[in-house]
Amino acid sequence: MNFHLSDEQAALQDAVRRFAAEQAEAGVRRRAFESEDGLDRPFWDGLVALGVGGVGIAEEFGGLGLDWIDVALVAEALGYEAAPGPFLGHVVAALAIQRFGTEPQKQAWLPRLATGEKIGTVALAEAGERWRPKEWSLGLDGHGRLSGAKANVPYAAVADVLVVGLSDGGLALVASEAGGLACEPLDVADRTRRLWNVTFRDARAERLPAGDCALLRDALCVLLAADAFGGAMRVLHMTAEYAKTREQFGQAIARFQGVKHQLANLAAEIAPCQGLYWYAAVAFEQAPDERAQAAAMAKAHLGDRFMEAGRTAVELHGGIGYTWEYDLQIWVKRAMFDFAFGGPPSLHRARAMSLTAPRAEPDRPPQDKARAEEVLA
Amino acid sequence: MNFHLSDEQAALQDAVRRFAAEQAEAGVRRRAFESEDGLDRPFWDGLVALGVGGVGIAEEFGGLGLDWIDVALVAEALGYEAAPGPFLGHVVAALAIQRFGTEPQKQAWLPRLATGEKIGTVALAEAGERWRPKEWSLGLDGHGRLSGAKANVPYAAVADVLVVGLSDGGLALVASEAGGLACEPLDVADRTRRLWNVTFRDARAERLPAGDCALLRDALCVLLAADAFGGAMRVLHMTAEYAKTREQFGQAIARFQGVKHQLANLAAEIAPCQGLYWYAAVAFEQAPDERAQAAAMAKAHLGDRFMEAGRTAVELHGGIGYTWEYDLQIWVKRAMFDFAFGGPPSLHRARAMSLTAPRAEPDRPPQDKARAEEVLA
Amino acid sequence: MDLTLGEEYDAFREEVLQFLAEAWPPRQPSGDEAADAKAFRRLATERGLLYRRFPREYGGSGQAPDPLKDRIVREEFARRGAPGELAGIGQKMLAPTLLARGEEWQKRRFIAPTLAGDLVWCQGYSEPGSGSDLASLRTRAVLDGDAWVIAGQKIWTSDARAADYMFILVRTEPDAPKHAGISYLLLDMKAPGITIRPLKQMNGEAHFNEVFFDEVRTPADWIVGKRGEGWSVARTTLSFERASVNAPEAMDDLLRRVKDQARTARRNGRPLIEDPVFRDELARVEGYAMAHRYSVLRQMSMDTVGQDPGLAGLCNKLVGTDVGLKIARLFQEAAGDAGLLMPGPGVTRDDMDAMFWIMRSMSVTIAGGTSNIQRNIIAERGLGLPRDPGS
Amino acid sequence: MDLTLGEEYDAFREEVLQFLAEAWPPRQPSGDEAADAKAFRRLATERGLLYRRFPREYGGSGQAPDPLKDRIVREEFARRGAPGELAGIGQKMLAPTLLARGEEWQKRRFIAPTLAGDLVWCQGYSEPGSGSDLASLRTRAVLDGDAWVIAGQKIWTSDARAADYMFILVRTEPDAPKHAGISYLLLDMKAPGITIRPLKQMNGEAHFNEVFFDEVRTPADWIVGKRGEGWSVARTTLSFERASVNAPEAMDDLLRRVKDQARTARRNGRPLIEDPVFRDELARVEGYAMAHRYSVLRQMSMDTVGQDPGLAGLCNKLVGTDVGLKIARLFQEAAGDAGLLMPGPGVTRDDMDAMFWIMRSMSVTIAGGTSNIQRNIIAERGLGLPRDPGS
Repeated sequence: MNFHLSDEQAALQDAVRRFAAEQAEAGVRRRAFESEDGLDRPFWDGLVALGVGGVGIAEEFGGLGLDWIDVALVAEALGYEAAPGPFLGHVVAALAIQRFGTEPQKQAWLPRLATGEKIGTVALAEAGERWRPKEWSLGLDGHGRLSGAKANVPYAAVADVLVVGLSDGGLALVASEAGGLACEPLDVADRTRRLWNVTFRDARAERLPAGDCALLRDALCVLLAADAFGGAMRVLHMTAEYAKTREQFGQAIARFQGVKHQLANLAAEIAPCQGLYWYAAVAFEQAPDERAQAAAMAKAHLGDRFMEAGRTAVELHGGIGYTWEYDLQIWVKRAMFDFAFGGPPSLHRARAMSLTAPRAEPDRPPQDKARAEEVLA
Repeated sequence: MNFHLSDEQAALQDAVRRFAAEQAEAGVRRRAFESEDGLDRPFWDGLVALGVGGVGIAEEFGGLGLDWIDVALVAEALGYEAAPGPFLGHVVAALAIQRFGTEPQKQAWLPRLATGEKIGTVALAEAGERWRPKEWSLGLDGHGRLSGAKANVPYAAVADVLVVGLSDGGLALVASEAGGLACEPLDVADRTRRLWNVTFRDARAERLPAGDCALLRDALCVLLAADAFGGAMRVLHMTAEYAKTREQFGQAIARFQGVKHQLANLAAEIAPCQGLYWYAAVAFEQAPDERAQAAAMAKAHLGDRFMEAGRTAVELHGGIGYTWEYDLQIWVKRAMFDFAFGGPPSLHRARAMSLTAPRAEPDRPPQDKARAEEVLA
Repeated sequence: MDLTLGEEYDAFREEVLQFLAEAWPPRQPSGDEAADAKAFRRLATERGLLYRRFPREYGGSGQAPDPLKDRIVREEFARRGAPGELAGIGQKMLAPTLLARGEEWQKRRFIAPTLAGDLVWCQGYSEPGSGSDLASLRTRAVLDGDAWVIAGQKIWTSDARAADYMFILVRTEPDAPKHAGISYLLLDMKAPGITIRPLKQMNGEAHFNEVFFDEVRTPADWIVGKRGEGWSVARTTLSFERASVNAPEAMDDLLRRVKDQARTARRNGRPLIEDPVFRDELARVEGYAMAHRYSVLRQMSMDTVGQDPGLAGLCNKLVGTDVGLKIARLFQEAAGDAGLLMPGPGVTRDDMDAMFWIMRSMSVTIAGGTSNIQRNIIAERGLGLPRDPGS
Repeated sequence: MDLTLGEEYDAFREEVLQFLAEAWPPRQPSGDEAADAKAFRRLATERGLLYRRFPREYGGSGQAPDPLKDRIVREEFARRGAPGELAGIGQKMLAPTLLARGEEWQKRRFIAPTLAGDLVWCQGYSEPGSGSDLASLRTRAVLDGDAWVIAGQKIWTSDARAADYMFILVRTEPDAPKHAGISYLLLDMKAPGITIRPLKQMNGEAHFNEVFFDEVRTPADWIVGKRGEGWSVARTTLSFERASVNAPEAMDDLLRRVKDQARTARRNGRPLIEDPVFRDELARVEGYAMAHRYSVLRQMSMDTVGQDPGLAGLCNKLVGTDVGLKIARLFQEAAGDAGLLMPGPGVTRDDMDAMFWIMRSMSVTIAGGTSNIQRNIIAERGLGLPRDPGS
C-alpha cells in the first residue's frame, strides 16, 4: 500500500489546522469550552468555508467529493487543536445520507449540509452502554413514526437532521423541524464536543434504504482514532515545550534524563500510530473485508494511547496541568471522550479479535493470507 | 495482624542465607547449575544440618516444629541466593505426610526427612499444563497400585519418597525403592531446580488418609512466592550494584537519572511484596478461609514481578546480563520457574477472583467483611 | 508473626470497646452534634485514646507511640461512628512540627486548640516558580520592628479560605545560600494584605488556591525555629505528609467502590464483574493493593518495636499513587457512558464517583512531591545510588 | 493514499513475476544448490532487481533507490522461494559504508565479492569497557612501516568464527580527543595473533564472541576514511544497522507463531486462543504491532519521495524492541509447561520456539544501542530537548 498523501490532501489538512490554530489563539476553543452549548457559529462557518462541512459529500451536491481518509485527516487536525463543534456527527450523518439515501433525500440534505446551512448528527447509542446495533430498541412503526430514546447524541439540540440507528440495523432520517423530539443536555466532561439525550415521541422519520448501522460505527471509530492521534500528538508537543521552559533546581526540567525518557517513551507510544488510523480510513472504502477490524483496532489502540498520554502529561506538568485554566485539561477530556464514545477500547478489542481469530479455526485460510499481504504490500 | 518476626525466625532465615551465600561464593550455585542432576550433596547436607530438612516437621519427629511462615522464610533466603537443590518438593512432601499421614507413615518417613537421610518430593501436575486436581487422571487401583504419568516432578530421580496427587483430590505415598517408577529428566531452564517426568507402572502406593491436594497446591504457591520475592530482591540489588560500578560516558551509569528511575521503579514493584507472601504463609495455617485466595494472589503477583524484574535487570546490565557466564541468567531462569511451575499467574488470578468475587453475588456479606477486617487488623 | 495482634492488644481493644459502650453515642445528647463530638473527643483524649503522641499539657493524651493501638482506636471508633482524631493539615502537620521544633509558648498557645479543631490551618509552601524545587521559593519576609512583613505569592494552598492561620515558608536571609535563607513563620489569615484566589481544577473542584501577600504583617516571635532554619523545620513536617498520603485504607476503599460499580455496570449483557478480562485486570490491581496494604502493616509492626522499615517505607508514596492510577483505569472501564460526563454535582473527595477519581487520580502523582522526586529518594536513600548533581 | 501501490509498481511487479517465471527454479539445475542460487542472484542483479543501490561496477544493479520496489522483490522472491539479497553484516553494513566512504580500490576489491557472498564479514566495535559509550574504546593500532599493528579486545562479535574479514574501530591517535582518535580498519581474520572465544548466552546459543588481538598486522592502506575519521565512518554504518533491526516483518512473523501456539495450547480445557483474557492481551499487542507496521510502511513511502520521516522514524528501534518484549510475554503465557524448559535442541533464530524468543527478546533491548540511548535520541533529535551533559 502506498502511504503517501497527495498535495491536495496535505493542503486541506494544513488549511484546517492553520485556521483552527489561529482561531484558538483568538480564544475560540476556550470560549466554546466555557459556553452554554459548545457551538461557536463563526468558527464552524469558517471551517465550513474551507469545505469541512462537505469533505466527503460528492461534488454534484456541493461537497469536495473526497474520501473517508480525507475526512479523517481533517479530524486529526481538529483533534490537534481541540477544535469545538459538531464536526463528528455532521460528517457521519452526511456519509449516511450519501451512501444510503434516495435521490430526493440526497437532494434535500447534502447540499445544505455541505454549505453549512444545516447541521447534521447521528443518534446511535441507547442508554446503558448500548453502542452495538443488536442492543438497540428503537424502531419505526407502521406509519413511519419513531418513539423512544437515544443517548449521547452530539449536538442534538442544534442539529437540523438526525440519522437514527434502528434496532433492525437500519437507519432513519429525522428532521428536527418536524418536531416530536426533546433534547436533554448532558453535563459532559469534553465541553468541546457536547452531547444530549434525545427522546422521540411519534417523530416523523424516513428510512434510509439499505442503511447500515455497522458502517456508521466503523466510520465513527476511524474519526475518533484520528482525533485521538491528533490530540495525543498535541499533548506530546505541549508537554515537551513545557519541559523546555519550566525550571526546577536551577535548570529546565527537560534537562533531567528522567523527564527526557518519560517524554521519549510517550513519543514512542504515539508517533507510530498515524498509519493505524490512515490504514483504517483507507480500508473503510477500499477493503470492505478489513473495514470493521481495522476501525476497531484503531479506535481501541488510539483511545488508550491518548488517555495515557493525558495522564503522563498531567504528571509531567505538575499542579498547573490539573487546573481548569490551563488548556491541557481540555485535551485530557477529549481523551475521555475518544475513549468512551462508541464504547471503551476493551469492547473494540474483543470485536477485533472475533473478526480475526474465530473460535478454534485457523486465523485465515492460507490463500486469504496471501491476498491480505498483497493488499498490505 | 502483627507483622513481626520473632528472633528465632530471623535467626533461622539469617543462618540459611549466610550459609547459602558462603557456599555460593565457594562455587556451589554455579557447580550445581552446570552439573548433571542439579544436586550438590554436601550443600544439601549443610542446609539440613541447619534444620532446613525439617523446618515444619514436629519436634517429636526430629524437626524444628515451626510453621509454614518459617518454611517460607527459608524459601525466601534460598531464592535470594538461587540455592540449588530439592528443598521445594522435600518440604511440601514432609508437610503432606505430617498433615495427612497415619502414625506409622509419619514414623516411617518424617524423622528421616528431617535428618536428610531421605529426600522427599511431590508429583502433582500431569502433562499438558494440568496443574489442577480436577484435571488429573492418576488413581489407585483396588490393590493399592499406581499406573500412569506425572509431569514436572522436582528431583524425582533422587527422591526416596514421592507424594502423588490423585484424581479424586487425595494423595498417595510412593517409596521409590519399591520400584515401579521410571524417571525421565527434562532439559530445564532453571538448572538449580531440576524436574523429571515420572511414569508409574503398578507402583506400590499407600493412600494418605484425608490427603488434600488443594492444600499442597497452596503450600507450593506460598513457597514459590517467597522464592520469587527473594530472587527479585537479589536481582534488584545486583543491578543497583552493577550500575554503581559500570562506567559509560565517563561516569557510573547509576548517575544517569534514566537508570536511577528505572531502578527506583523496579524497587517500588518489588520491595512492598514481602508482606504479600508473609500474609499468605500465615493465613495458610491461621485463616483457612483465606488460605487459597491469599496463596493464589501471592503466587500470581510475585511470579509476574520476579519475571519482569529479570527483564529489566538484563536491559540495565547490557550484553553481559545475557551471557551464560554471568549469574544474572540463573535468577532469570528461576523467575521462569516461579512463573510457570504450578501454572501461570493468569490461572491463579482467575482462581483468586472466583474465590472472592463469585458470579453476581456481593463480594462478601457485610458481617464477613467486618470479620475479615478484624483478622487483618 | 500472627494474624492476631497478641494479648496486650486484645486487652487494649477491650478497653476501647468498654469506653465506647459508656461514652458513645452520648447518654444525654445536647442537640448540638458538633458540641457532642467535641465533648466526646475531649473525653477520649483524657482516657488516653486520641492524640497519643501529644503530651497532656498540649491537649494530647501523653501515651507512648503505638501505631497498632492507633489503628485499633480508628477501627473501633469508625465501627461505632464515634468521632476520632481530626486529620486536617493542622493536626497532621503543624501540631507535630510545633511539638518537635516550637517554643514552649507556641506549643501552649497553638497545639491544644488545633487538636480540638478550634484552629484551622493552611500551608504556605509551593510557589508558581517552585514546585518540586521548594527551596527556590521567593516570597520574602523582612523584620520591621516587632513584625515580619511578608510579600509574595503562594499556590496550591488547600482550604485557604476556611483556615484561621497559615504556616508559611519565606525567604528572610536573601544573601544566604538557597536552603539556608528560609524561615518558617505562622500567620493570621485575617491579616490585612492577604488576597485569596481559588484555583478551579480539572474536575470542577476549587480545593486549591493562590494566596497573594501584599506587605502582610505577623508578630516577630511567630517564627518556628530560628531565622534561616525554616528548611529543616519544614522537613520535619514534610516527613509527616509523606507518611499520610495514600494510606492503604483509602486504596482499599476505592477498590471496594470500583467493585461495587462493576457489579451494576454491564458488559455484553452481563455484569462487568463477571467479565473475565475485567476480572483479570481487577486481580492484577488487587495484587498491587494487597502488597501495599501488607507492606504498610509490616512497617507499622516494625515502627512499634523501633525498627527502620528501610526501602519498603521509601516506596510508599510512589506505590500508593501508582495503585491509585491503576484503580482509575478500572473505574474508567467500569464507568461506561458515565466516562463522558463530569463528576456528579456535589461529589467531593469523601463521596467520590468514578469520574471524580479518574480525574483526581491524575493529581496524586503531583501532590506531596512529584513521582520523579520520589524516584530519586528511592534510588538515593533506598538503593544507595549517587545523588543527582545540583539537587 | 491507496491500498494498492499504483500503476508504476503494478507494472514493476509484473516484470518481477515474469523474470521469476523464466529464471526460478533454474531450467537446468546444476545439482549444486549453492551454485544455482549464486547464478540466479547474479542474473537477478543483472536484471536490476537485487542490490539496487550499488553501482554495476561494484557488483550491484545501479538502480535508483526505491524501498517499495525492494519490498516487491522481497515479497515475490520469498513467495517463490527464490534466493534474494544476502543480509549479513557485510551486505548490510560494510558494503554501504565502503560505497559511501571507501577508496576506489577498496570498493572494487571488497564490495562485489561481499554482495555475492564470497566474503563474510564481522564487526569489531564493542569492547568490555565500552558498550553504549562506543567512543571510549581502547583497542589500539600503531602504524609500523607498511602495516597497522593492533592490540586489544573486542566483545559481542557476531559470527567471528565464520568471518573472512573484520571491520574494526581502533584508537590510532591516543593524544586526540575521545572521538577524534579513532580509525576504521579492515582486517583478515586469519591474520596471526587473533584469538576467538565464544560467549555462551542465556538461551544456550553461542552467537557472539570475544576476539583478542595480540599484535595483529593489517596493511597500512586497509583504512576506511582518514586517520582519526573512524568515528564518523562508523556512524555511517550505524545508521544502517538502526534501520535494519526489528523490521515489522519479523514482528508479524512472531505474532503468527504465538497465535499458532495459542491454538494448540490449552487453558481451562479449551484452546488458549479462545480465552478472553489472552485474546484481549493479544489484541493489545496487535495494536502496537499494527501501528509499528503501518508506521514503517509510511516511512518507506516518504523515503521514496525523499521526505524525512522525522519523529516516527527515530522511534522504530525502541518500538520494535518493546513490541518484541510484549510478544515474549504472550509466548510465556502460551508456553505453559514448556516455560520451564530450555529452547528445543537445534532451535535457531530462523526457527524459533517460545522459549527461544522469551529469552532472546531480553537481548533485543541491548542490541544495536541500548533502549536508554534510543530514548535520548528520540528526546533530543525528535523532540528537541537539550542534550545530556557529557554524552
